[in-house]
Amino acid sequence: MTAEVQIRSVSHRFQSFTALEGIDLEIAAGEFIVLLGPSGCGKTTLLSIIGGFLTPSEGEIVIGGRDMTRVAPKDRPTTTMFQDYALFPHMNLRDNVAFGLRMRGVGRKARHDRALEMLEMVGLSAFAARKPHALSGGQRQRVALARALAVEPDVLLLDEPLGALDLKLRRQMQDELKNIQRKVGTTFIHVTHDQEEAMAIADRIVVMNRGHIEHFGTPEDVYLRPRTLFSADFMGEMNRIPVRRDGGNSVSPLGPLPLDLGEGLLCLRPENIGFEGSFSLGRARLQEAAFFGTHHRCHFVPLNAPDLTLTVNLPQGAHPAPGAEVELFGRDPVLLSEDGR
Amino acid sequence: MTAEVQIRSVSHRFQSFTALEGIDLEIAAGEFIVLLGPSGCGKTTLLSIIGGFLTPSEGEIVIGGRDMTRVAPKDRPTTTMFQDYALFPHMNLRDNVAFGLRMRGVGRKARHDRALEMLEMVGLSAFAARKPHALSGGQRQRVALARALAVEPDVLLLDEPLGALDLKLRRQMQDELKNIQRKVGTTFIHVTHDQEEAMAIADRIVVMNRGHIEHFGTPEDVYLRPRTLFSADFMGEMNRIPVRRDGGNSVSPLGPLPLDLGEGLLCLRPENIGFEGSFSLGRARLQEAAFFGTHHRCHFVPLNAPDLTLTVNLPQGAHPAPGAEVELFGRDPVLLSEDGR
Amino acid sequence: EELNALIWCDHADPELLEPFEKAHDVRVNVKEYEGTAAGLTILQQSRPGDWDVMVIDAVDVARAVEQGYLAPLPDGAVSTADYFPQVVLADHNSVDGKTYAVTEKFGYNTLAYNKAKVDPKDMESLATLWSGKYDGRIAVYDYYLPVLGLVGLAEGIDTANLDAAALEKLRDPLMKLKAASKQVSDVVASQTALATGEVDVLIGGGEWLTAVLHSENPDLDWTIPKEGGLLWAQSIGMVEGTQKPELAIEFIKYITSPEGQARLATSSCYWGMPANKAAGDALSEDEKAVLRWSDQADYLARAQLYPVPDAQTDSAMQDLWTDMLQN
Amino acid sequence: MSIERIEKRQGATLVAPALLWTLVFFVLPFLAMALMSLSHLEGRSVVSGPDLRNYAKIFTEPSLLKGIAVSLEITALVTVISVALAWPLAWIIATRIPVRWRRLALLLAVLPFWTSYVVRSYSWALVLGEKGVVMNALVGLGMLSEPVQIMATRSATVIGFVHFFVMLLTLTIYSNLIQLSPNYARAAEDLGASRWQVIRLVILPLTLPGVVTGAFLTFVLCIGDYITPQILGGNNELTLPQLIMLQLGRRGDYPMASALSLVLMLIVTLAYLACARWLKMERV
Amino acid sequence: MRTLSWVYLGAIFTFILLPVVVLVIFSFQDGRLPVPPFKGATLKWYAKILADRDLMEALVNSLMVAVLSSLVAVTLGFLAASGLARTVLPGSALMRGLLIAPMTVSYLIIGLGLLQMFNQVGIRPSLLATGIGHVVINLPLCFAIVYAAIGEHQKSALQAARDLGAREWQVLWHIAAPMLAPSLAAAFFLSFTFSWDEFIIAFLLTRFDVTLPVEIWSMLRSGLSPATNAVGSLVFLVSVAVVVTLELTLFRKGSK
Ligand SMILES: Nc1ncnc2c1ncn2[C@@H]1O[C@H](COP(=O)(O)OP(=O)(O)OP(=O)(O)O)[C@@H](O)[C@H]1O
Ligand SMILES: Nc1ncnc2c1ncn2[C@@H]1O[C@H](COP(=O)(O)OP(=O)(O)OP(=O)(O)O)[C@@H](O)[C@H]1O
Ligand SMILES: [Mg+2]
Ligand SMILES: [Mg+2]
Repeated sequence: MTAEVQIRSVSHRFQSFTALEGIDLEIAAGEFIVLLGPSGCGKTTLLSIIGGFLTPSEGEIVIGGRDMTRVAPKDRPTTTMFQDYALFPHMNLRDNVAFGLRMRGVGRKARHDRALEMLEMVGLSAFAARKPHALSGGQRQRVALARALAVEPDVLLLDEPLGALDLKLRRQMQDELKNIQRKVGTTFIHVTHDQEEAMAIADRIVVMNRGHIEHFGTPEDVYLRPRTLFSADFMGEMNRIPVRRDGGNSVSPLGPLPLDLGEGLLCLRPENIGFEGSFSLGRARLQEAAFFGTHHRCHFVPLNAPDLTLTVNLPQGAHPAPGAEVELFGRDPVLLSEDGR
Repeated sequence: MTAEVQIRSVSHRFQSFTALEGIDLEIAAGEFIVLLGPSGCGKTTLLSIIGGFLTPSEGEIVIGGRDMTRVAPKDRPTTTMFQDYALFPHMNLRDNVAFGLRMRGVGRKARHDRALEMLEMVGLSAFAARKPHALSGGQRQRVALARALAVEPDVLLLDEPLGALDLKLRRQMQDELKNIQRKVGTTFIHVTHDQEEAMAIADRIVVMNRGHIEHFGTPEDVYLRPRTLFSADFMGEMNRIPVRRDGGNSVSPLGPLPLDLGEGLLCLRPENIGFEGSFSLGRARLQEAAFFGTHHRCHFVPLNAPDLTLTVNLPQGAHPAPGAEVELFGRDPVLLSEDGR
Repeated sequence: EELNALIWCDHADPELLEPFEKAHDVRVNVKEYEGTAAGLTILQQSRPGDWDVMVIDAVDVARAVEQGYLAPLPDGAVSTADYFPQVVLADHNSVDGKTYAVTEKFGYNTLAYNKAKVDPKDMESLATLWSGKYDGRIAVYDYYLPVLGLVGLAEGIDTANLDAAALEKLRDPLMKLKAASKQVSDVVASQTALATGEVDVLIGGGEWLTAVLHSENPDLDWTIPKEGGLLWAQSIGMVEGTQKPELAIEFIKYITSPEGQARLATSSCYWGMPANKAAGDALSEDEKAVLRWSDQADYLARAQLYPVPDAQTDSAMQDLWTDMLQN
Repeated sequence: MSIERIEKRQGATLVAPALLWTLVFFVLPFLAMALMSLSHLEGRSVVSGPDLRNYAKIFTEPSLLKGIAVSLEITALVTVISVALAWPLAWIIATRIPVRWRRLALLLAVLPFWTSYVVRSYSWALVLGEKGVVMNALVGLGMLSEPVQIMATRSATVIGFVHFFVMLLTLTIYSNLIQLSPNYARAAEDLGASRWQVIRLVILPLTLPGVVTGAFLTFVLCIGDYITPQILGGNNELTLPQLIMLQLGRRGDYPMASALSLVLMLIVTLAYLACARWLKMERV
Repeated sequence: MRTLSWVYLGAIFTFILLPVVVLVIFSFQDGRLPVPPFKGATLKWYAKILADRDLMEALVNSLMVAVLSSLVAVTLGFLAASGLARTVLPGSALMRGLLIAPMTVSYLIIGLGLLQMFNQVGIRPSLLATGIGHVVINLPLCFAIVYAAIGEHQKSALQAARDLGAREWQVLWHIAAPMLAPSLAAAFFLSFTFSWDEFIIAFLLTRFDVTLPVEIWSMLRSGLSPATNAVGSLVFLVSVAVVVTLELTLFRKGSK
């Protein structure tokens, strides 16, 4: 019902194009892993390699301790849930969900019972006799999940399962997915390019870029302590302030900073700048502000560096007036080197 | 170049289905208005009525003081920017932008100059000879904007112009849209179902639901002082606590509240609950927490009301531990009546 | 200038038309038709002036005249002095003493066969076809008039006596014939079958079918059995309402002239005897041999004309024929 | 006037020419023919009806009834065989052939489309004759001691038809297959289905609409065709179109030809109703 | 499964290509009959048909009818599709059904009906009549192709053009036609093919100005001859050349 997955120096080439390069991952049994990255970075390729739809050019895939690199999809303890769900349109929900069991030779009665049970779990047992086209997007997604889980895989692979849903439904399905994963305990490997989604559901996030792994860690790790500029930017907005070392102090265009940092880019998220914090960023003038509900999104121009603009999310309560000059403070600084590593 | 728009008790029916009911709006010249509401609430219908693609079943549309209810789209001082941009794929950017002028009989030289000027404004003059398919989504959006503005409409109508863009690009284009509107001064009426987008760009927001207007006001108004339960919910997550009046005090399942409210639902946004605030909500136990980057999303169960769950967004810095019992405080309370009005 | 002619396929041969076109500087437009009924329907659907000349079965001239589709030929326009006397067919070509058409070509519907595979002696009697000896090697030419006529001859009924009552007697032998045969087919298919050896005997065939294949396969032959054969004769006439009577007459004159007759006799679509004996001078000896020029006296004596059914009998004949096809 | 009314008027103006054309040159002739079928031929002239003599004759005259039966049998046989042959071909091209060879394979599969239609039947006559290439080869290879007759039999007609419709169906089924998300097959395989099971349980049912649309087209074109049975089938048994042409060519019997045509159309209509559920004619 | 696939492919391709190959080979037959044995190669049949006046005229007639009738069919189909895609007219479904209906009717019936109607109103069989018949059979096809090509995206582009001040004909000419150009081309190409190859309607509705298929038919009826093979091969080779050219130029661009 669950298994760990090891990916050992996997590379993959399509003709001359290298889609994956030296991927190493150790995934524990029962973890909820999210592969996150921009379009074309190789997420689907990696998932296909784990699911057995592609054989990697190099490296191996070990699932539950057994080498699976060259095993056909149907003989792996994995199932894949496809982005377009790939529900069989000519079968009703029950038959869709029971399909995998039917292929395993489970008797009619038994597999129907099991299918209904799975549909029950995703809250769709009342629709068992419907065809997929009579369902909404969110409902289809749940059927696909039920179908994939009905065969009790050790590892469930999900390729952008929420990609086709609108924002609200998406957030709701995230919670459901997470709950179901907890309930069944199966290892989930989930692909997305939405970093909010990734943070909301992942135990650990794999940030990918151009075929390699930029960062592999918990959501906090990845968001607050990004390893690379790419992953810092990808996880959310980021102010970048170049800093140099000068004696014991750090020097930036804003003036000297009371921090002991090396040479590189000081990265501060907009919500980590404000009227209080662990270190001062000097005085700045508010150029423009817009109300965003949970916060005001403000653009400040530091008095010392009129060419820079700092994006700052101020809490709801604050009422900044454009043109006002205030002192800004920072929190949770991260220093990354210029070349992105 | 700009005009005010009056919508006077407009209703619209498709066969037996009422898509709009008694819509009244006074839009000032040069305003940036956003029509916001869930899918199917009638936003596109209203926009089509203003643009002249539909004639309302009842009521009238006055633009710049003249009754336009029955005037064809091409004879109105409006242009519409369509959700899919509707660029002409067989014409290059210059010809696309110049199309409206060509139809108005403007000479070749004059219209090309004007088109290049408009492309300049949206930063695409270098691509004037390209065809639309050679552009990215965001660039196409800008061309559509240039084309719509080239004919110098008094009112620009935009139907979910950012709907097809991914989140990051969307936020960026919002800023651009707002800037351009400021520059040209044209009245913009913009449709979206993304409330963040609405708040980011609108001077005033029209919250619509099932063919009628729920709220018409500034972003702050709509977010912080919603008039109806619907608009409260639609603008973001909301905790609802039923309250009764008991003598001078308000009584809720959490216990008595030190507030002078009437009978109804006390609405509190997740970010307006925390460890400090203007009034106490009593003690509660943290059930579950997830890191969302800018905040931790937490579910608290009040000790006095184990059936209720409060959703609370705690700032990044806080490190709550599940199971901990803390006292919660509220800010900015809004009381709405049960029936949603 | 143009001349519109409703014809059979032998008149479409450019070798035949070109000399006339050159001589008169006209263009001859031709439209082929199949069977008299179809030809008359075409005329019925046309307007006066659409057509100038028409080729038609000699025996059906009266039928066309009766419906007013043919115009009388001026006296002495065409001379039949040099004709084989048996094919002048004055009774058929004239009505009420006026001549409406003139015979131009004739031949026989009888037995065609491959002499390398068939004993020519067997071909001396139609009865052979029902004897079982050649079962599966017979083809039937798909035209009801001559074949019914031949079946009639085999049953001892003259074509002239082929009426509704007589027809019933033919049903049985006809069905037996069908059972014994490999195919019932049009000209091309019959020709092909005979030429490629798929069948060895064709009932309804004759010189018109084997002659074009002679150079290819000299074994293809034909004969008139002792019961007799059917004489086919086609006539050409002027269509009523033509705007160009002079040209039409000129064309008819050309076709019946020795030169025209020779070309028509050896036309690419099918060969046949020229009605005009004088054409013999324009034909080569080989051609004449293939046409059996010297046997004509005997053949003409033994052949009978096509049956001339009235509308009712014609319909019954066609029904019988369709039944046979579908069996 | 409201904007919608103006729109509708302009829309109607655009549709009008095509609609008018269809009414004048399709509906009207059809009515003319229906009217004609109610008269009959007496002797050699048409007696206008209305009467049902022709229809009465069609349903009592064995040769005509047999024509209907022959047409139905041939058409059914052709449709079934063509689908059975075309599906695997389309499937192989869509899934087994590398992408860059696909268009070439498809082009090759429909190459004979570009011969003239009349010539296509004729060339089968050359191939299938007793002296044709096939018999020559079979006898030469010793697989047959003696040529068997195919030409001028129903087999020849069926082969000629199947040849044409395999090409047509390959195209429609291929375009259907290529539009299917590859994930259907992957999902089925992932859930444990064997190759055959994937095809039988998933791909085949999913192509049903395309197959039915193609089969219906086959039906319509096949049952109404004159050339192929005429050239290949000989006159050993007559199909409905051959009977219709016979009425025209030999007898000039337009009323009967019209009546038979209406019967033909009735058959097609019934076929249409039978598979209307899966048909997407607008997407042909 | 792999070998099975290849075996099947080989067999079915043989079946499909056999008649064409035989046709072409025996067009060079140096003998009167285009059946085995092959008696040696000659080009005389090609020379013969190229010199055949009727055949060449028929070819020109066919081209003319095909081009003109396809143009009319595409134009009518395009206008109708634009009109129906634009708004929901009362009876839209019925109109669509009516426009599509000829597709489900055998050509023989269409030809026969037209023949009878033309007879009654006194229009003579001619190339014009044939062309009218070909428009009838191709109109549904053109309509369906163009109608299917007008998606939401096209519709909103047309709306945009109107919004920007274009009159109806300007919308059609400047926007709709160029945007739908690929489908219009496809519709034209298909119509052309069907008209070019159509026999029965042309057979019933022409007199002496016949089209190529009718001319070939009468060639067939006057006997088996390698000349017929030569005509067939010539038409085939030219069509294939055209198709391959199109494939390499027009459709390559569209298919990527
Ligand atoms: N069959 C293939 N042949 C050649 N290149 C391919 C193939 N499949 C994928 N690629 C390339 O490999 C890279 C990675 O593709 P992949 O589908 O894994 O990206 P992805 O991260 O899933 O992107 P998306 O978020 O858009 O789905 C892409 O640049 C893609 O163009
Ligand atoms: N032509 C029509 N005929 C019938 N009902 C229609 C028509 N157009 C729209 N409606 C209905 O009117 C309602 C409002 O539609 P409208 O397109 O204005 O919604 P919307 O707010 O723009 O939604 P979305 O965000 O999905 O675009 C919907 O319920 C829709 O189903
Ligand atoms: Mg992907
Ligand atoms: Mg809308």
